[in-house]
Amino acid sequence: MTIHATECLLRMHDEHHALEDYQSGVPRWCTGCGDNAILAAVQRLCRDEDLRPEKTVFVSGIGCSSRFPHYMKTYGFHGIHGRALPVAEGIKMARPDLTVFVNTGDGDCCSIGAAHWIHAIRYNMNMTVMLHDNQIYGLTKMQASPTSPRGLKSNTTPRGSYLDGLQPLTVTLGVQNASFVAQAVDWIPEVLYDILLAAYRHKGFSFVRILQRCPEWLPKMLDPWVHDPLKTLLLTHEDGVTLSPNLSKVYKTQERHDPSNINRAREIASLADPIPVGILYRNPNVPCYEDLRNAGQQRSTRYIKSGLDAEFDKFTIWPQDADSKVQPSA
Amino acid sequence: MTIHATECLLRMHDEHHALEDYQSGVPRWCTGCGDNAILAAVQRLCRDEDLRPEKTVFVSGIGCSSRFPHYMKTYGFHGIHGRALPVAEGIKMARPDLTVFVNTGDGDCCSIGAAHWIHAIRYNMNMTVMLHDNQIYGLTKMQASPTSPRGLKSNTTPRGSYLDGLQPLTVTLGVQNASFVAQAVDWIPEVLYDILLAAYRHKGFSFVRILQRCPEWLPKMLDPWVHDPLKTLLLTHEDGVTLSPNLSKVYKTQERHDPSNINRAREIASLADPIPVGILYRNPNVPCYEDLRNAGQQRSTRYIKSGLDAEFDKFTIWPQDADSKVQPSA
Amino acid sequence: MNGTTAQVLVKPRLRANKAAQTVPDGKAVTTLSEHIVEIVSDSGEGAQRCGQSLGAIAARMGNGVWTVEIIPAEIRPPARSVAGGSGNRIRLGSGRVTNGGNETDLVIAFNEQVLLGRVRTGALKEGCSILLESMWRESRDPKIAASYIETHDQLVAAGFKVIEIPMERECRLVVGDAKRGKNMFALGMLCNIYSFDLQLGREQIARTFGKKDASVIATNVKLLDAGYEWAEKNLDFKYCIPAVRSTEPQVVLDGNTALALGVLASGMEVCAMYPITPATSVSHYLSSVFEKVGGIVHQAEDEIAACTFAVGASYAGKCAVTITSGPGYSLKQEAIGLAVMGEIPLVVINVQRGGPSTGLPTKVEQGDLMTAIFGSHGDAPKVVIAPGTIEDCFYSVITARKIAETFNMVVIVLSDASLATSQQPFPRPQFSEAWLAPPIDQSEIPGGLKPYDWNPVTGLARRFIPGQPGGVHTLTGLAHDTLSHVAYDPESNESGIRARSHKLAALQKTLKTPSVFGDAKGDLLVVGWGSTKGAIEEAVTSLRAKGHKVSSLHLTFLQPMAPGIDEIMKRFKKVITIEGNWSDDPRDEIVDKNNRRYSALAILLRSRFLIDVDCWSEVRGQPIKPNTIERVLLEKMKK
Amino acid sequence: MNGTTAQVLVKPRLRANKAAQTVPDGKAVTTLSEHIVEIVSDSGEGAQRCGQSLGAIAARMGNGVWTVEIIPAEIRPPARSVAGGSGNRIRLGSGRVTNGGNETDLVIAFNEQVLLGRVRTGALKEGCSILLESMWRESRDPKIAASYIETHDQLVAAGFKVIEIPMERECRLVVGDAKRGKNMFALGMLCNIYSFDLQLGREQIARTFGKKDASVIATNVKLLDAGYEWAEKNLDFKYCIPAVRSTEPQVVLDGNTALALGVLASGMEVCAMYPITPATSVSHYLSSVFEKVGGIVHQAEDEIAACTFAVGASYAGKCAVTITSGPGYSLKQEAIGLAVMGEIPLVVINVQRGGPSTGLPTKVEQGDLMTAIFGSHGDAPKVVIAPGTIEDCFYSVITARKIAETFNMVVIVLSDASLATSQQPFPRPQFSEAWLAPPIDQSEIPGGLKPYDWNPVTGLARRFIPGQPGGVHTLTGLAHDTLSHVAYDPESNESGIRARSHKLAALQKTLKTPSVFGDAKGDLLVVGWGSTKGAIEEAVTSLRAKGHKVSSLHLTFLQPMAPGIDEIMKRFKKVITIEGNWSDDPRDEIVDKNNRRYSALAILLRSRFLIDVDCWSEVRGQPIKPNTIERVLLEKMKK
Ligand SMILES: Cc1ncc(C[n+]2csc(CCOP(=O)(O)OP(=O)(O)O)c2C)c(N)n1
Ligand SMILES: Cc1ncc(C[n+]2csc(CCOP(=O)(O)OP(=O)(O)O)c2C)c(N)n1
Ligand code: SF4
Ligand code: SF4
Ligand SMILES: [Mg+2]
Ligand SMILES: [Mg+2]
Repeated sequence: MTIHATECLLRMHDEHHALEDYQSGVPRWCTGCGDNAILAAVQRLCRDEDLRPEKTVFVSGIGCSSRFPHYMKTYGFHGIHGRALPVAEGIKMARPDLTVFVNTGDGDCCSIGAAHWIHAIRYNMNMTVMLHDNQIYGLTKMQASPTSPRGLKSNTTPRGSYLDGLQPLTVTLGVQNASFVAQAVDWIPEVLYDILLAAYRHKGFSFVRILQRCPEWLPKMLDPWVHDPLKTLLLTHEDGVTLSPNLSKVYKTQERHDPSNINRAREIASLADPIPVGILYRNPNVPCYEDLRNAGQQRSTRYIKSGLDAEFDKFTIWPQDADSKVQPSA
Repeated sequence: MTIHATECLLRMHDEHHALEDYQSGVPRWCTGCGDNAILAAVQRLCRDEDLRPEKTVFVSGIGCSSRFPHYMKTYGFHGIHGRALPVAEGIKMARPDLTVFVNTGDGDCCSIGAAHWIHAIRYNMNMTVMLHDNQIYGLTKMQASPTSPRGLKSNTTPRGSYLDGLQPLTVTLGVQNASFVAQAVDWIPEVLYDILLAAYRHKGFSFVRILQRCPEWLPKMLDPWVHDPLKTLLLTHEDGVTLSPNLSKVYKTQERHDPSNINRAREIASLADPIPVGILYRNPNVPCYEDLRNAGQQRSTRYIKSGLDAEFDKFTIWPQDADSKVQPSA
Repeated sequence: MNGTTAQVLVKPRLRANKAAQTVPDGKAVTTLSEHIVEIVSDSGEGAQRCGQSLGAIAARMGNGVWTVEIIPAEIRPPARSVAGGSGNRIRLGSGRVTNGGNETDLVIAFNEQVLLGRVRTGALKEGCSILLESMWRESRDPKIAASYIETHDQLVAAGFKVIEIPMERECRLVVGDAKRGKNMFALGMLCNIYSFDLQLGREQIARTFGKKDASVIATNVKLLDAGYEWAEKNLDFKYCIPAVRSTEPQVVLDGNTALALGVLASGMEVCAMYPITPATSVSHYLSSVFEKVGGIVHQAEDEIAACTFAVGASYAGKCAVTITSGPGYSLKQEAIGLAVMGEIPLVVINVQRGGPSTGLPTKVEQGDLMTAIFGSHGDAPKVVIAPGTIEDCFYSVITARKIAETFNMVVIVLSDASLATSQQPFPRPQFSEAWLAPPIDQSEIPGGLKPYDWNPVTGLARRFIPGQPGGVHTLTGLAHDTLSHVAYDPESNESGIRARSHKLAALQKTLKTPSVFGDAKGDLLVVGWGSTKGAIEEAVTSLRAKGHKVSSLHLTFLQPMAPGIDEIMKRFKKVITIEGNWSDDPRDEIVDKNNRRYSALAILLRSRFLIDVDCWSEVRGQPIKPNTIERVLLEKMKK
Repeated sequence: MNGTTAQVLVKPRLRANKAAQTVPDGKAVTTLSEHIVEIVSDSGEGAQRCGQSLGAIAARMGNGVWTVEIIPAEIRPPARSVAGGSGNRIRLGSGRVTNGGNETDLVIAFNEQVLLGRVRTGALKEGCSILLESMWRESRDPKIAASYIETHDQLVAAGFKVIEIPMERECRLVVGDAKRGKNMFALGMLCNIYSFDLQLGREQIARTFGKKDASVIATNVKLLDAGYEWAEKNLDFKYCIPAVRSTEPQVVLDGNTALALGVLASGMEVCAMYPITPATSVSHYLSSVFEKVGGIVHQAEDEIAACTFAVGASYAGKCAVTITSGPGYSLKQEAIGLAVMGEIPLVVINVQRGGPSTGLPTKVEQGDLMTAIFGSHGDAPKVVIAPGTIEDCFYSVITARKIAETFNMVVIVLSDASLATSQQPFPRPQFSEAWLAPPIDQSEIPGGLKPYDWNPVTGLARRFIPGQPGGVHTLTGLAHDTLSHVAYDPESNESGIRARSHKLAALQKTLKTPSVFGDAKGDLLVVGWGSTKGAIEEAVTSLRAKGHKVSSLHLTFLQPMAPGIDEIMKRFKKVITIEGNWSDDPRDEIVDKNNRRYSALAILLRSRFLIDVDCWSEVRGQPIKPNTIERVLLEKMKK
């Protein structure tokens, strides 16, 4: 998401912020939980982009990942399961001057929240959305989620889950008005940061699926990818993310992918192994719903009164009417 | 959807049915409503495939199109808005021996029902789904729907709708486990029939988006396509639909498309003009959820009793226990 | 068949009209205190416009008016079908008219089938006058002609005063396509019948067709005049309903338009909704005007999104509103609970329709009171108010917004399908700045203040709005302490629930005891809420006129309830609620005192005041008629 | 610090133990009628298994047992954290134990921080005995050592009998990794303290580790024995709770397992759910066993899908069940309304948790009764029942299924977080074919029968199931006539609503008046429902023992209510409900009779019987303690 002009002006009078200015409380996630890495990247982002804490809102649903706002020293809305997106939309529509982030889990977004997810992509409101995809229901103690790989043993699928996992990227890319779609992993912090930064700077609905480790319920599941860099396909492009020399040495499986190519983006999105990491698609020209609706107008009392009077006139019967014998405007 | 072997056996003892055996009441749709054409095609299908009325269920939500089951002389479930698919899934899971059809509107399926839609595709249960897409909320008197084209003037968008229409085909093709995706139009009955037949015969979740005219609220909207055959791209293939010589003469814009090619299917799905008509994608090898769950087992009382006893044993403390002094199995 | 025979057919029966006293030109003019007239046609023939125009004219004459739409069940019903009638029902009175009244006195029908529909729903008074388009008699389609004659004769046999009128033919003398203009011809006849100033009719046409070109207006005026003259010549009866022209400007609105204007006047800026009958027309109108004052109507993907969108907007700025009806209201339960827990101001408008489930989408019921109060898991106290008149619809939204932001609570406004589509004139509201929501507070929060600094007595706490420096915190739907930190300890949970509950008590202390309609004491007190107000008070008035000691009490606040209600009830021998929702009839075989299910308000009153409040209710999808209520009350008093 | 000092520290304090009478070997054995013991550790240290094993052993000894899980708020809380304690609380008794009881008498804690957590929630009895792992004293981390010593001294100062025990060290004498085995060492100590047959302990270990290889069992038995001997040697106190071994087989289950087994036993075949605490464990267990008897657990994409999936399955076959908790229950309101309208049998299990909104996910509350009864728009009558014991949990599901299919109604089963996680032994149910759902009727429907042939008195109609020849019709959520055709006319709507309402009356006629606990008449009657049953009856028993004329009444059917309840209440001077939901405290400054908000059951009883039923309730996320109830009742009787 980009920053409003007005924001920039205000900024100039601002003192700069340090990391601590965005840190609140001690995260209660399990040690080794991928959410910690995401939190670190986001706090860094806020500091580097010097966001004003009181003008920033983190919105979430319910889940381990949805505890995120509590650990940010900004405004936060820790709502109900599956509804983070419509809440965030309401906030953005009422207050386009606020910077909005959304943290949502794979159950929160892709299961109970799926309808809102599809439509949020359509609305393309200016916000940054992080899908914390640990492929499991964490908080409720290990039930299969829509993104769980087939055969995953969980408390509701003791003999293994029945269906192939839903691929959030292909779904997102299938929806009209998708404007920013990326994938990151919690264990490559540098790229995670770069992707989140690009997402934040994109004006529109920036959707970042983050493969997030859940050591509590799925201790080893992502190890093959964590341990073998070759199983990660890094998408590089001057309009996307570019890799540091060091990273380039480690992650040799790379593809130069132009984020404006949706057909190729959809093909890449379908890849399961190696897993793509980077910006799959970006289209800066999709209008934002809040702009189409002229959100955030200033309204004076006189303005409202005149509008109201104009409406009442349409329905008013004036006492003198009955006497006025003017010919109809015919 | 294909028919169960058992069904076939039962069939043999059946008398054949006539159209009237599937017709119930006088449809209350507006004259010229595309739903009438869909009803005619479906009744023909039932007759030709000789479905047993008492073993057939039409499930719908709420909307003009959801009145469909009332006009079929079969079992019908006219439920609540947006929930036709989960109801149909429950029916199929409890009774795989029943033949299930679903009639749903663009609001019913793509707006309030969107989450169920996405997941129904994943489950890939054996049913035929007709999306009556008139690109408007008909029953509630003309509000924009997710599939309404941008700029459409409606009662909730008097200055024109704000967003480009959602494309149900690209969304469906973005979902894991999609196994049958087609598009038809109400004004080419012959092709509509062929597509529905193919959908019915496909074992799995057969999704057919039908462009349906709503003369009441959008009298002229689809006229350009109705009147100019060249604006329709007919997808032909020996594994898809093949055109009669007559139709071929009229609809000259054609593409030979192999329904097994998903990448091309996704590209075709994105086409707005000419509009594709035919089978975009079919994969007969996606397993059905009800089969993965062994739905429809026969269960004897003894079977249940023994299962229950086995469980109770795990939690039982026998009176003699305390006295038995056997060494632990160590 | 030609006009003359029509008159031959008509005249004798008309002469029978006793109440009429003959005037010089042989025309009978009957003075009436009130009259109910209906005009019904196939949809598309413009009966609705005719009715609305008549209502406007009558209002401008100074008559009391209550108009009700007659809506077909289907979108586009087949022509000449019993269920397909579309039109308007207008109750005219000398004084103020507060409800749709009883059966209809006079009907104009464009064909006999739509007329039959009205007869079958029992809308028409025995032996009432029917002005019937006679063209069908000569229909080329023998089936049509036959059915027309059959129906006509049945109605005559049933004692209706059927007056056949060749409207089509008469109109054709004025315009080419008669079908289009018939409604204005009918309007002309009605102006004549009710002795309305024809000039007002002409002006009304000028208003309605204002945007169209002059020729359109001219033709319609011609038709109006034609109808007026035809009636003058051919009908030998005429009515006069004495009117007192009001000295102040009046607005004529239906309840949904009034609600929409209330949203405008409340200064709210965001309305999030999902279409549902009969609530949608609020949003239709709002969509066309809200943007003019900087507001936004957002049609969400479903009701849950609509409600949570509104919650988000409220949280971040001014109180927002979400509008729905029964099924949508049920879907919003969890989201409403979140607003209650987070103490986010929110206005929820529920335009009630027949339930349960999809029920009767276009018809009236008062079935959602209990779910409005108790309908979310855990303890989720909300304010519930219900408008009783069209005027109330307007002001209730303003009140709701104010309460919502003063107490940081959810306020439910319960309207219904009857108020939604009825029109009634009321004094044009005088704009007041006090109506509007204050601008969003972005000032710095003084150090030390906590987001949930619950007042130990009232439970109130200052609301923190994003953008306010020093106010950063994370709102949560989980149990939380005064810092809005998630807290699972017994004290935090208890004190949060107490605070949210006590806010209701705090509001209750500010409410005024409602005033009794009729004497302060007597034999029977009728308690009601919502759209039945007018009918109840009319029944009470009539009974009192007959010497019965009956009074009524109307409750606008259902939760919390104003103080003093028990004292009022205690002054009457019997108390009964009249409601448009279900209650078991004690006379039914299987019903006894241990299992009888009471009406919503009766349950609430009985439980709070331990007074044996009886109830009578109806769920017939129709507004409850004053004379039905009168009958019921008489029976109850006998016992 | 070494063992001897530990004993030095311990002994003197122990000598102080008065109740004890010395026996030959200088060991004091105290006979008790009941005792509450807790074992708490960091999660992962196995305190839970130790507690469950102790419960099982006690049950096999023939003692009454009630075990409650101690669950940390977070998934994986940091080690040695106050909020992170995990373990078990076991109430042991001579006779049957019906609830968790009051404060704890004896605690074994693996570190002082988790112990602190228990102290702070007020779980421990004043001056109770604490067996505390002493290793922390010598922790290499000075902070830890300091905090240990500080806490230890505070507890001693606070009058607790702190007994430091070098468990880690002692275990290391037996196994390498002591951390893993400590829990079995503790189990050994407890077997000794409570004079349990050690052999039962060994067998219990054999059961729990049955699947693992023999060596594992051997090591754990060694630890058990070690703990037993250590206690024998070093503790100079010992308890004995006389037990009567039951002659019939018992099952030890928690409420959620009992519910799941009830689903099995009811013959239902489809359970559709969406995960939510504290209901999910029902589905966890069901998922592992349901398929073995041909059943299916479907985890849907959300609660609305879960409920409509169940509705579809019920419609097409046998009655299905959906399981949830508060937030999910709110989301299901519209779908439940559809089942009511279509008269589709459906069982909905709501394992209540703290509300409103997300509230207290893991904690107990009885906050959903009103929304269970009134929580869907329009008139949506459902049956509402609530289990009061673990045993009830099992049978209530069977009853619910039966009622649902007999009356074609929705039956809500209200359990709660307390029943969900508590364990209690009860007689092993004897399988009966009558429990099971009949096979799906696929016979031909006799000609002329209609899908909604409502019985004029009872409202009952035969259910048509897809596959039945001659039964084809379209079920609809819209108002409909007996043919299931959409009908908007007043009569159809009214008769449909009447039929659905009267089915409740028909069921009510079949219910038996519940029996009073205590005398049939007296000064005070306590009425309750659900999981508070045991605590209420215990309090009543104790008060009666002290000579107070108190009795209690437990209601299993909340809607409809059994006949005869009013007669029972009238025999007492005062009636009060005790509930785990919110009610305003009349003593609070802002609360008065006009605005006081009553508890759910109190509202229902007051409204139906016009008796001045008082209420006292608590929403502290904890089971209500018997002595709290006793205190409250005493106060109420003073007034
Ligand atoms: C309406 C509702 N349904 C269900 C729940 C229970 N619940 C809480 S979090 C959650 C899913 C958690 O999974 P995910 O969204 O992937 O987040 P994670 O914990 O994995 O980060 C569920 C089902 C709830 N709180 N509310
Ligand atoms: C829960 C709920 N919300 C809203 C409605 C109102 N409603 C009925 S049909 C409909 C949408 C109709 O549009 P569509 O699904 O496209 O069907 P169509 O009438 O166009 O065939 C709506 C919003 C409802 N009945 N229930
Ligand atoms: S359970 Fe998994 S997702 Fe949740 S905090 Fe622990 S590791 Fe993270
Ligand atoms: S409104 Fe449109 S969709 Fe509905 S019946 Fe009429 S034409 Fe068909
Ligand atoms: Mg997850
Ligand atoms: Mg539509």
